[in-house]
Amino acid sequence: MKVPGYFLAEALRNLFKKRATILYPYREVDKIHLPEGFRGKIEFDRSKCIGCQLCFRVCPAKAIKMIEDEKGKRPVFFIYRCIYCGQCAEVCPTKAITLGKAFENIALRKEDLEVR
Amino acid sequence: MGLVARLVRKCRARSPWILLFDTGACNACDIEVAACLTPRYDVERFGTLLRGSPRHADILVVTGPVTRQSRDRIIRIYEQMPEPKYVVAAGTCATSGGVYWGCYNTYPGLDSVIPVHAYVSGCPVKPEAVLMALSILLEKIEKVEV
Amino acid sequence: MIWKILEALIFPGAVFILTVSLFYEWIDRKLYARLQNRVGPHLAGPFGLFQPAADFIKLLSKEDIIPAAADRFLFTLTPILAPTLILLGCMFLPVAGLNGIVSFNGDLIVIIALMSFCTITIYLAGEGSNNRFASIGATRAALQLIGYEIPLTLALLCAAISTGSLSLRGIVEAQMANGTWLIAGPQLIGFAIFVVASQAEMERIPFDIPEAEQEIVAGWSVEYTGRRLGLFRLTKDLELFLLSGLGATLFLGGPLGPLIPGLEPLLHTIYFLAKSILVLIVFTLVRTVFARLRIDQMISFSWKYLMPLAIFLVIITEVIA
Amino acid sequence: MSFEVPIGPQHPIHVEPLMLRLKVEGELIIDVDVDVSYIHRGIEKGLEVRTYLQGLYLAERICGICNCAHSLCYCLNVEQLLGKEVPPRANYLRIIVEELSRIHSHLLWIGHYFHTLGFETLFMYFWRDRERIMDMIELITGNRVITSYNVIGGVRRDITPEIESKLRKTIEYVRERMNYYDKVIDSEPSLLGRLQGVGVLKPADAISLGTVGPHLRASGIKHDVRLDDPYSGHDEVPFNVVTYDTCDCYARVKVRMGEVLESLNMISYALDNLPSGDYRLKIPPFFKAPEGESLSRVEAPRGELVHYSISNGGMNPYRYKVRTPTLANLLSVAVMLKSKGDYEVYIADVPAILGGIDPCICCTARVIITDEVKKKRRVTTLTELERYAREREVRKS
Ligand code: SF4
Ligand code: SF4
Ligand code: SF4
Ligand code: SF4
Ligand code: SF4
Ligand code: SF4
Ligand code: SF4
Ligand code: SF4
Repeated sequence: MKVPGYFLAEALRNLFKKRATILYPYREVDKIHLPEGFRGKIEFDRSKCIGCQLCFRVCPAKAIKMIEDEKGKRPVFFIYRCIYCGQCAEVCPTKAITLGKAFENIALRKEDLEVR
Repeated sequence: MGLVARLVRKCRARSPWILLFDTGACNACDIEVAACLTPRYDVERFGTLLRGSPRHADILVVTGPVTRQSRDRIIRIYEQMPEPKYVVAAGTCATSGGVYWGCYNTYPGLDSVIPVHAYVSGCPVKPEAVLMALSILLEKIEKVEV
Repeated sequence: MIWKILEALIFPGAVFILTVSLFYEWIDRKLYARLQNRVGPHLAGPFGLFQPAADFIKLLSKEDIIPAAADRFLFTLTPILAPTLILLGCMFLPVAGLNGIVSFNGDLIVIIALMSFCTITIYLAGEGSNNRFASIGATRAALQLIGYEIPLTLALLCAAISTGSLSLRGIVEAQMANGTWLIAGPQLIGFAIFVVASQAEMERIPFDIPEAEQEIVAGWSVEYTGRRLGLFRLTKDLELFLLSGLGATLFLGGPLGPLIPGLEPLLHTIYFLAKSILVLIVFTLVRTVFARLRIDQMISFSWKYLMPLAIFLVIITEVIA
Repeated sequence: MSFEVPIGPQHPIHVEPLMLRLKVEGELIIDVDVDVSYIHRGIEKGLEVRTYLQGLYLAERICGICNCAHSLCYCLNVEQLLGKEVPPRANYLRIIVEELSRIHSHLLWIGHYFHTLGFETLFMYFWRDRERIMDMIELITGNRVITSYNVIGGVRRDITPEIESKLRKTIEYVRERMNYYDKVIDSEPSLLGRLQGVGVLKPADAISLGTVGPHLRASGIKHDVRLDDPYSGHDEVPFNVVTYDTCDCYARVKVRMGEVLESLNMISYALDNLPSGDYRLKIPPFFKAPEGESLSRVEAPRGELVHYSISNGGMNPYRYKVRTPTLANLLSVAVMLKSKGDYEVYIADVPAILGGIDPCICCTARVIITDEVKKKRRVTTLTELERYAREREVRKS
């Protein structure tokens, strides 16, 4: 059956339903879908790291560089290179790396995304 | 700032028309930016319209690492856009080339080709992050020249 | 005299018309968004009311580029000509009383002619930019004109025949004398034809063929930037006002309604705007629920269905009148 | 009078750069030339300089929409090389996520397709409902699009009862919506006018042009890797192969609508019959694959996807080759787009026909180097490419 404008009823019905939009930036932040286990920006716990370099060696995006600080070797993460795969967190023997929930990794200058 | 200049700046910040260009992305960032148009995110709230012609656009949203083939294209599109124009690099690829290191056909990031005004890292970027990036950029446009 | 000039410039003339047509664009966009379960513009001013104005001012302030390949003369002329033509057409609408700012016997014909001129201007604008997409868009605009022009004219003429007058004032007066609006009666068909043909005139879905974004980028306007583009967008808004106003005048009794002495111009304006917004809502609904036709489908649709319907209507109207 | 219309590489039909050179007469298309090289990134070469583990993430990013199919195909390939068998529970979990991403891909495509046909409202509704599926993918895998769910030796995470109940609710919601949209598609004349009889591809042509996936099934041919060469436990989960024999764009929409419903059923079945046990083999991050070659096939949302690899016993593949569905389907576009005899194609049909194969170019790009100075195009040879790749490596380090 061909009915021109078949969709009209549904469209009108939706006029009176609640909007599907989340008024996101700044407002309705709590309505964003951010489940447990979301892979966001890396969180790194310096005290746990033993400097084994495993994370550096597996990273598929070359987002990790090893540097020396006063306590020895440690990784630094270039967020602008990171692809949020979670491989480093998975491989780290001491769980020094976790993926947090920060997903708005925005910067007007690239350097701001450089080292965490 | 004069009154007129303030008004103009305000209007610019309230009416950013975007042009989406894919310089070799894996599609994921593309569809996430496209998802911004749809009911849940509705980027038209900012007054944004997605335009097809670079001549109509104010903000160029680029996804993907720049490939050799698309390099000249992106430069041409950038030049076709009328001033003032802004560029958003959406996704890890566009900010730095990301996972495509060692692939012979890509450049390390969009800023090696054209100036970039905002970087959004993410693989792919979450649509909310694109919205946030836009609104940060717009705030900047309203207050100072980026 | 001064009074007359003020009338033409401010109320209900150019300034008023421009403001209202920007407002109409807002209604259109907002309603469209709500029908799609979205919010639509909401940051520019309260509820995004100033969105069209912001767009316009932004476009005015942008860099102005004339492509090297383009025809400079056409590129300069057409963006000015198009809104002027439509604005002129709007001057005939009886907004604040039974008379438009200009009003004479046969002004309906003039409006129709002005709209056709505008389409021709758009054709020139597309051809003048010397771009392949633009010229396809321009050709399509011209082809489309052939498709909808005659049914539109016939539908408008039927309203004229059934009231026995070719002027907007005459048609409104006849509706006042009858006590019913034209839409109640056989002219309902005329209204339907009018709505469909206006969508084509305004290049909106399902007839946004000349600027079909997904096929030919932005169609005839592809090369226009900055203030030139702004003026073309303004033309679209003015067309929205002109056509919804025309529909309201011809079929819904225009500025008619219960009056309170002393407040006539104000009440007339309110009635007129309310009715034309109703027509506008119909326009928006149409654009929400259809897919775009192909140019050949559009033409065959208009010759297969619209034309016979319009001719049929002419016959009925003649018989009744 | 005929002239050439370039569609692309930046064109609103498709965000991805694809170049179609159309020769048109008025609105009629008489010839067409397809160039898909704009996003060639050199992934196949890139895979050769990565370890197997790192390669997984690159293979996943051959394409974001089919990422699940690509990573699955890659994993199957490497598992074959290693001679490992994943636990049964992993197979079922893989199916769930694979089918979820098929649904998301189909909904995305149908919505986008209507957008190209100018039916904005339906586009909005399809994408609105697709968000539910995206939420589910995000819930299960941790990211909306790039799932990183399949790993060599199984899957990354398990499904909890809480996720399961949410998933079931979503399935019901989406199923109900799909049934409604099915009615809309069959009722709206302006839409049917753009779909029916457009871009007809006869079954014989479809086979000889080597089309795959829903595109082939819309030409009435029952072919589906999940049925013909079951992988990853697909032989245990029953489903119907949806075919349609009108061979036009209408059939392509309907086949995908049908497949969404099928996928929903498959997910329900997989949830009901989820085997218990381990979901992942322990495989160290660095390993050498034994010498040999391996070929794996997966039914990606757009059709058959083939990965082929050669190993010489090292830490990384010696050669890696990908044959993606859109590449197979693009050939048929060039044929469908040409008007011949009583078969007419208009410019306005380009989005309908091109869109009909669900083109996404990013996995499809092959090397054609355009020499900007000499205005010549040529196809590079393997040795040239290798030199190119090495130079680049040297320059980087
Ligand atoms: S999440 Fe992935 S890309 Fe990011 S640093 Fe870790 S391993 Fe590298
Ligand atoms: S893998 Fe963990 S412990 Fe080892 S270097 Fe990285 S962060 Fe430190
Ligand atoms: S950043 Fe990630 S998701 Fe986005 S285009 Fe690049 S690889 Fe794809
Ligand atoms: S053809 Fe596709 S997969 Fe192969 S290198 Fe090019 S972009 Fe990568
Ligand atoms: S170059 Fe020759 S040997 Fe090497 S993969 Fe190709 S066909 Fe085989
Ligand atoms: S690439 Fe070689 S093997 Fe593959 S289809 Fe073409 S000719 Fe045959
Ligand atoms: S066909 Fe290719 S580009 Fe398209 S979604 Fe699948 S893998 Fe990605
Ligand atoms: S032809 Fe060979 S070398 Fe060239 S992209 Fe394809 S697989 Fe790579």
